[in-house]
Amino acid sequence: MVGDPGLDELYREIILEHYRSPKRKRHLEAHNRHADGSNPLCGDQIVVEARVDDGRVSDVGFTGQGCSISQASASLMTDYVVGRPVDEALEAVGAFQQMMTTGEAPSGVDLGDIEALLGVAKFPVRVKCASLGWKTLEQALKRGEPASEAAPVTTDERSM
Amino acid sequence: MVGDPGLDELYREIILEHYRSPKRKRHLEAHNRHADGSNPLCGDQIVVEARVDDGRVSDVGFTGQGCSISQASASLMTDYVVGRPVDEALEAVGAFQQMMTTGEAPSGVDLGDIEALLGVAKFPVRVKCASLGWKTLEQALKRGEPASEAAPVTTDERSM
Amino acid sequence: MTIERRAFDTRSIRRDFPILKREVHGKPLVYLDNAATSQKPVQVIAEITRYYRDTNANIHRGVHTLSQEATQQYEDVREKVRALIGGRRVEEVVYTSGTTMSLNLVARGWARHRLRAGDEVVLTEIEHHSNIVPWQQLRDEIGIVLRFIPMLPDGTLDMEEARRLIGPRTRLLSVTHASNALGTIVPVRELADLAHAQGALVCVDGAQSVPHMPVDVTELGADFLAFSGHKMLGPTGTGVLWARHEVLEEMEPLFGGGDMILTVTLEESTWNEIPYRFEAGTPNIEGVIALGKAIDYLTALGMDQVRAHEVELLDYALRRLGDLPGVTLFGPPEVERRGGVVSFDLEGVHPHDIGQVLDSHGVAVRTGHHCAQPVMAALRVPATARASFYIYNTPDEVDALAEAVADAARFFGGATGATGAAHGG
Amino acid sequence: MTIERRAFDTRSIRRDFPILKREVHGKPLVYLDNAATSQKPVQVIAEITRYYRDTNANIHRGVHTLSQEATQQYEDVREKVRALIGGRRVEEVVYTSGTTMSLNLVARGWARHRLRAGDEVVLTEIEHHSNIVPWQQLRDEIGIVLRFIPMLPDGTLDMEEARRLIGPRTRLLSVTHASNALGTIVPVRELADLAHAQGALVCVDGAQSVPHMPVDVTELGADFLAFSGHKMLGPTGTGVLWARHEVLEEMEPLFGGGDMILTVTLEESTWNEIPYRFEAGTPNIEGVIALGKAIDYLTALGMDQVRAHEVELLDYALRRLGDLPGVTLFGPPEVERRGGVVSFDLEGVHPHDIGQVLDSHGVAVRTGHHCAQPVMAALRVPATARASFYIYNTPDEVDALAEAVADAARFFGGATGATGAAHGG
Ligand SMILES: Cc1ncc(COP(=O)(O)O)c(C=O)c1O
Ligand SMILES: Cc1ncc(COP(=O)(O)O)c(C=O)c1O
Repeated sequence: MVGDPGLDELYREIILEHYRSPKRKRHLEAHNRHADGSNPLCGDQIVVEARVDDGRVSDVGFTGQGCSISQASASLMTDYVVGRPVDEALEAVGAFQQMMTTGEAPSGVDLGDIEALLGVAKFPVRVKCASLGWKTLEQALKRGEPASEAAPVTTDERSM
Repeated sequence: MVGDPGLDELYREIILEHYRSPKRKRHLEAHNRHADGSNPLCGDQIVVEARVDDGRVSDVGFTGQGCSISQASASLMTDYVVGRPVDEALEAVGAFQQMMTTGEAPSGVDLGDIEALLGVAKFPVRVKCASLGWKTLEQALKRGEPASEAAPVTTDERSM
Repeated sequence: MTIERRAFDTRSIRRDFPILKREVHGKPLVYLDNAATSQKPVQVIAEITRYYRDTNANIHRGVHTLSQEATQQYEDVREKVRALIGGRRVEEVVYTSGTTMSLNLVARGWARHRLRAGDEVVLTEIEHHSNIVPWQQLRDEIGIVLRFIPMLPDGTLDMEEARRLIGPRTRLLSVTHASNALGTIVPVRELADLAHAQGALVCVDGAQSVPHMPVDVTELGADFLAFSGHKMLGPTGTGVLWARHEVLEEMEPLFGGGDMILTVTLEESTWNEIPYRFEAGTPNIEGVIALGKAIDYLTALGMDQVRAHEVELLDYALRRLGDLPGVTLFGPPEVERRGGVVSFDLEGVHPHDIGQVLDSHGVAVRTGHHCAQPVMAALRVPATARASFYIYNTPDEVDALAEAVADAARFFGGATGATGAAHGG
Repeated sequence: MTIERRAFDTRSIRRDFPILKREVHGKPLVYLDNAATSQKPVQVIAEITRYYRDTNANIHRGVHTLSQEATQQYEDVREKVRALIGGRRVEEVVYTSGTTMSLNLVARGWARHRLRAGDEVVLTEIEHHSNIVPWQQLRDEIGIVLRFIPMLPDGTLDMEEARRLIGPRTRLLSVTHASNALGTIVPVRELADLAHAQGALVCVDGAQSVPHMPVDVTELGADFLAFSGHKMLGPTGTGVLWARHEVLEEMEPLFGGGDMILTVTLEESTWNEIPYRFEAGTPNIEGVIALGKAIDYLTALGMDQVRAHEVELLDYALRRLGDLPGVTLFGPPEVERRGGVVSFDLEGVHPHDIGQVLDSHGVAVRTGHHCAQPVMAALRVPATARASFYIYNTPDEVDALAEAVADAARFFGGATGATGAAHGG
């Protein structure tokens, strides 16, 4: 049984703020990582673009459409990861997923404002919305640079 | 809703007698009409063989296996039709079917002992058993002589 | 505002639906998700209990009393279905597990054996996925060609284009009678006449019409009609494929198993007669029997009365929601041309968020693509919110809906732009 | 005679089954047709009522509270099913409408795409029609070759012949775990090892085993397991296809529609993940949820206790019926090698007539070919009478059965010969 959590548990003020004025919702021309994500059941779509320099996320941006939860979550995500090492960013993705599954603040990692999304765990159908930006970031970072993505083809052509 | 008819309504004494000592349960060597019938759900099988002379059923026989109702009904059927014009035999088939559907003795035709099968109408799954012999007889009689059954082929071959 | 009540007594109808006494988040439940599934009256619920306590047995194969009673109760429902939709013979009624299965049966049982590569099947852009995907699967398998009658901006079909698309290569027209996403009532008869003139057959998806309005297969010009029990007061896992008996005779059984055969040897099998050859295995016995009670319930109300009631609610809802700033209504504006479905969106608020706020008011609506992604694509929206009505809904509930939508607008006030891309695409 | 009762308390179990208080022809109902379908305990019946009164909504697509609750209740049952049969992951549990559909899904969703002309599928002579006909249909379509492991006169399989038949061309062994016609428990593991050694997969028809004994897919060596809800205290219209997730990933969806897709455009669609891609359209929601209660009920009793109870009844019934003059018992004589099913016939009395007389005593048995015509052909009988047991049956009911059979013998006394052809053929 789902409990009876109130709307305010889901829509904390900070979430509404990030929804109304999302951070880094823009193309990042200088990106060297990117991934597309979607949640067809809701019609949510997102593109995450990131710039990684020396193993560190120097900038990130997202574009797309979605509900308040997916937009705010993506916005909060960008706030958190900018300036952090890739490892830490990926660790945060894991911590975030854990938070969504357990409904508890993750141990070990301090996600700061992001913990405002804790209430989402009580709304199982919204977990997918909240996770979209994070999963897409994860994919972008794990996939590595576009060059390495297309590397085998290039390498073959050059007969190296 | 099915009513609550007793066993004795189904198994009248005369039915049990015909079951125990079926009439004309034998091959009719001299037949000029025949048909096979079966009721796969129950495993009932029957072969009806008849001799028609001058539009009259001069003899009939049946072989096969089945429950008491199908056996007794076939036996009673042979009693009724032997010696009657084909028209009358076919009319009796219709009257019998009507009796099975309505649960009432047919008007117009006096089926005699066969009306002991009236109670079967109260046991819907047994109606198929009771009807098997009759339907097979009908097929045999309507189909006509074996020669005419194969007639088109024969005629073509002879270019007549 | 109040709407004049006639013989149709919503108050006493509501007493038959125990779930309507339920509260959600401390508010009375306002159930407006009827296009997804309907609620069930005590008559239907009690029938299932009665069946389990009194009758329960497997059908068709038993001489014992319970089995005979179960068989009779199960078979009796075919006649109720036939009468409801104006079919000619009871054996034209094939029980399935729902509309989806019925449509798949048409695709794989009939079309797969009757159509050849290059033959055309005409669909529309407003179909539910269950009347699109089976045809795409069949296209990939045997090379039929799919043609889609396009949707106009108001959610109706482009009939001029329809006349062009339905041609000599058309072998089947498969079309919804009423759209679940927009409410659009399709002029099936007009399309059917075009199709029949080309010698094509006509399959009608009645999932959203049979529960809500009088449907007569002859008047519609249908050769096949598919619908679900659960959207018309009956249990889930029940459905019907009706087809003219000549067409059913042409159809191949899809599934092998018990009850659909006459004889089985290790080498080969022979099929039972229609409709049984399409009903393999133990069916949803208590579901079908309870569906019979659902049909009784609707028939007692009168399908024309059901329709009239929904038209009133629809009319009122279109006005109430249309008056709210920021609300866009989708679908045809005329109530005569639509079922009791109102699809809408609210500027700056994603449908998911509308649904969430409405839920906190106890108002249950559906949000998303409604299994009609091509409609969403044509409307250039990611999703919509959808309220859909049935016999137990009231004008007060429409008021509750409108107030909850207004609250959602307030709650997310000023958040325009955030979903902007949705409308821009 | 009495049988010692253990923790398994039949008397209190019987109180949970309201139908057992029913009378038939003025006699207490003695329900011995459990292989056809089981009766339902109040826990299952009440769950359906509760669902309709409290929760009813369509699943997977809604943000509103009812829809979320319904989804969760529906999904929770997958874990119960998984635990019951020892599957590894919940997503290995595909809901179907019953065993027949599950087996057809294996034939058309897996085999049709994985097998080529000349590939061999090994079945047995004791299969239910639902594990024969789909394979014949597939043979006619793509030219696979069917091989049948023959039955020995005692109803067990000819294992020597099995070792010959399962060979390098074998791609699938599809076999029943327990025969519904004779009770025979098949040594599935032994056969599975033979099949796996040839690189073939193994599909198990668990319709008569999952409800009656502990079943563990790993111990069995099953790659697929099919069973029905209605034979295990649950509603009709419910069933399961379990398959190893690697195998499910290889399987193609059979039906197109809602819920089984990720995206649909007019041109093409993409499939949802397992198990959803196999579950098109609105499923039997309340049926599945009630099946969850049925599993709870059986699990609380313990499947080993269920089996032990049935073995006792079986043992007693074989002795009681075996003592009656004119009775022939079919199937293996050892209770360890058979499920709670007693198939028999009575000299000079057709099974239909046995069934009829038994019914007049309130005793419900099945008569006929039990959807296993090849078994009847092998036994050279047109049909048999079959009593089958479950958790609520008692030794007293076995006595009632034996007395009714004796009465049938008296009733038709001296009528030998009339069905003689049956045994002669
Ligand atoms: C061994 C066996 N397999 C398959 C089936 C078919 O099950 P269902 O009719 O529930 O699909 C049955 C039930 O009759 C059975 O006993
Ligand atoms: C128009 C239409 N067609 C088909 C369906 C599919 O019905 P079901 O899910 O009952 O198979 C629906 C229900 O969602 C529908 O609205």
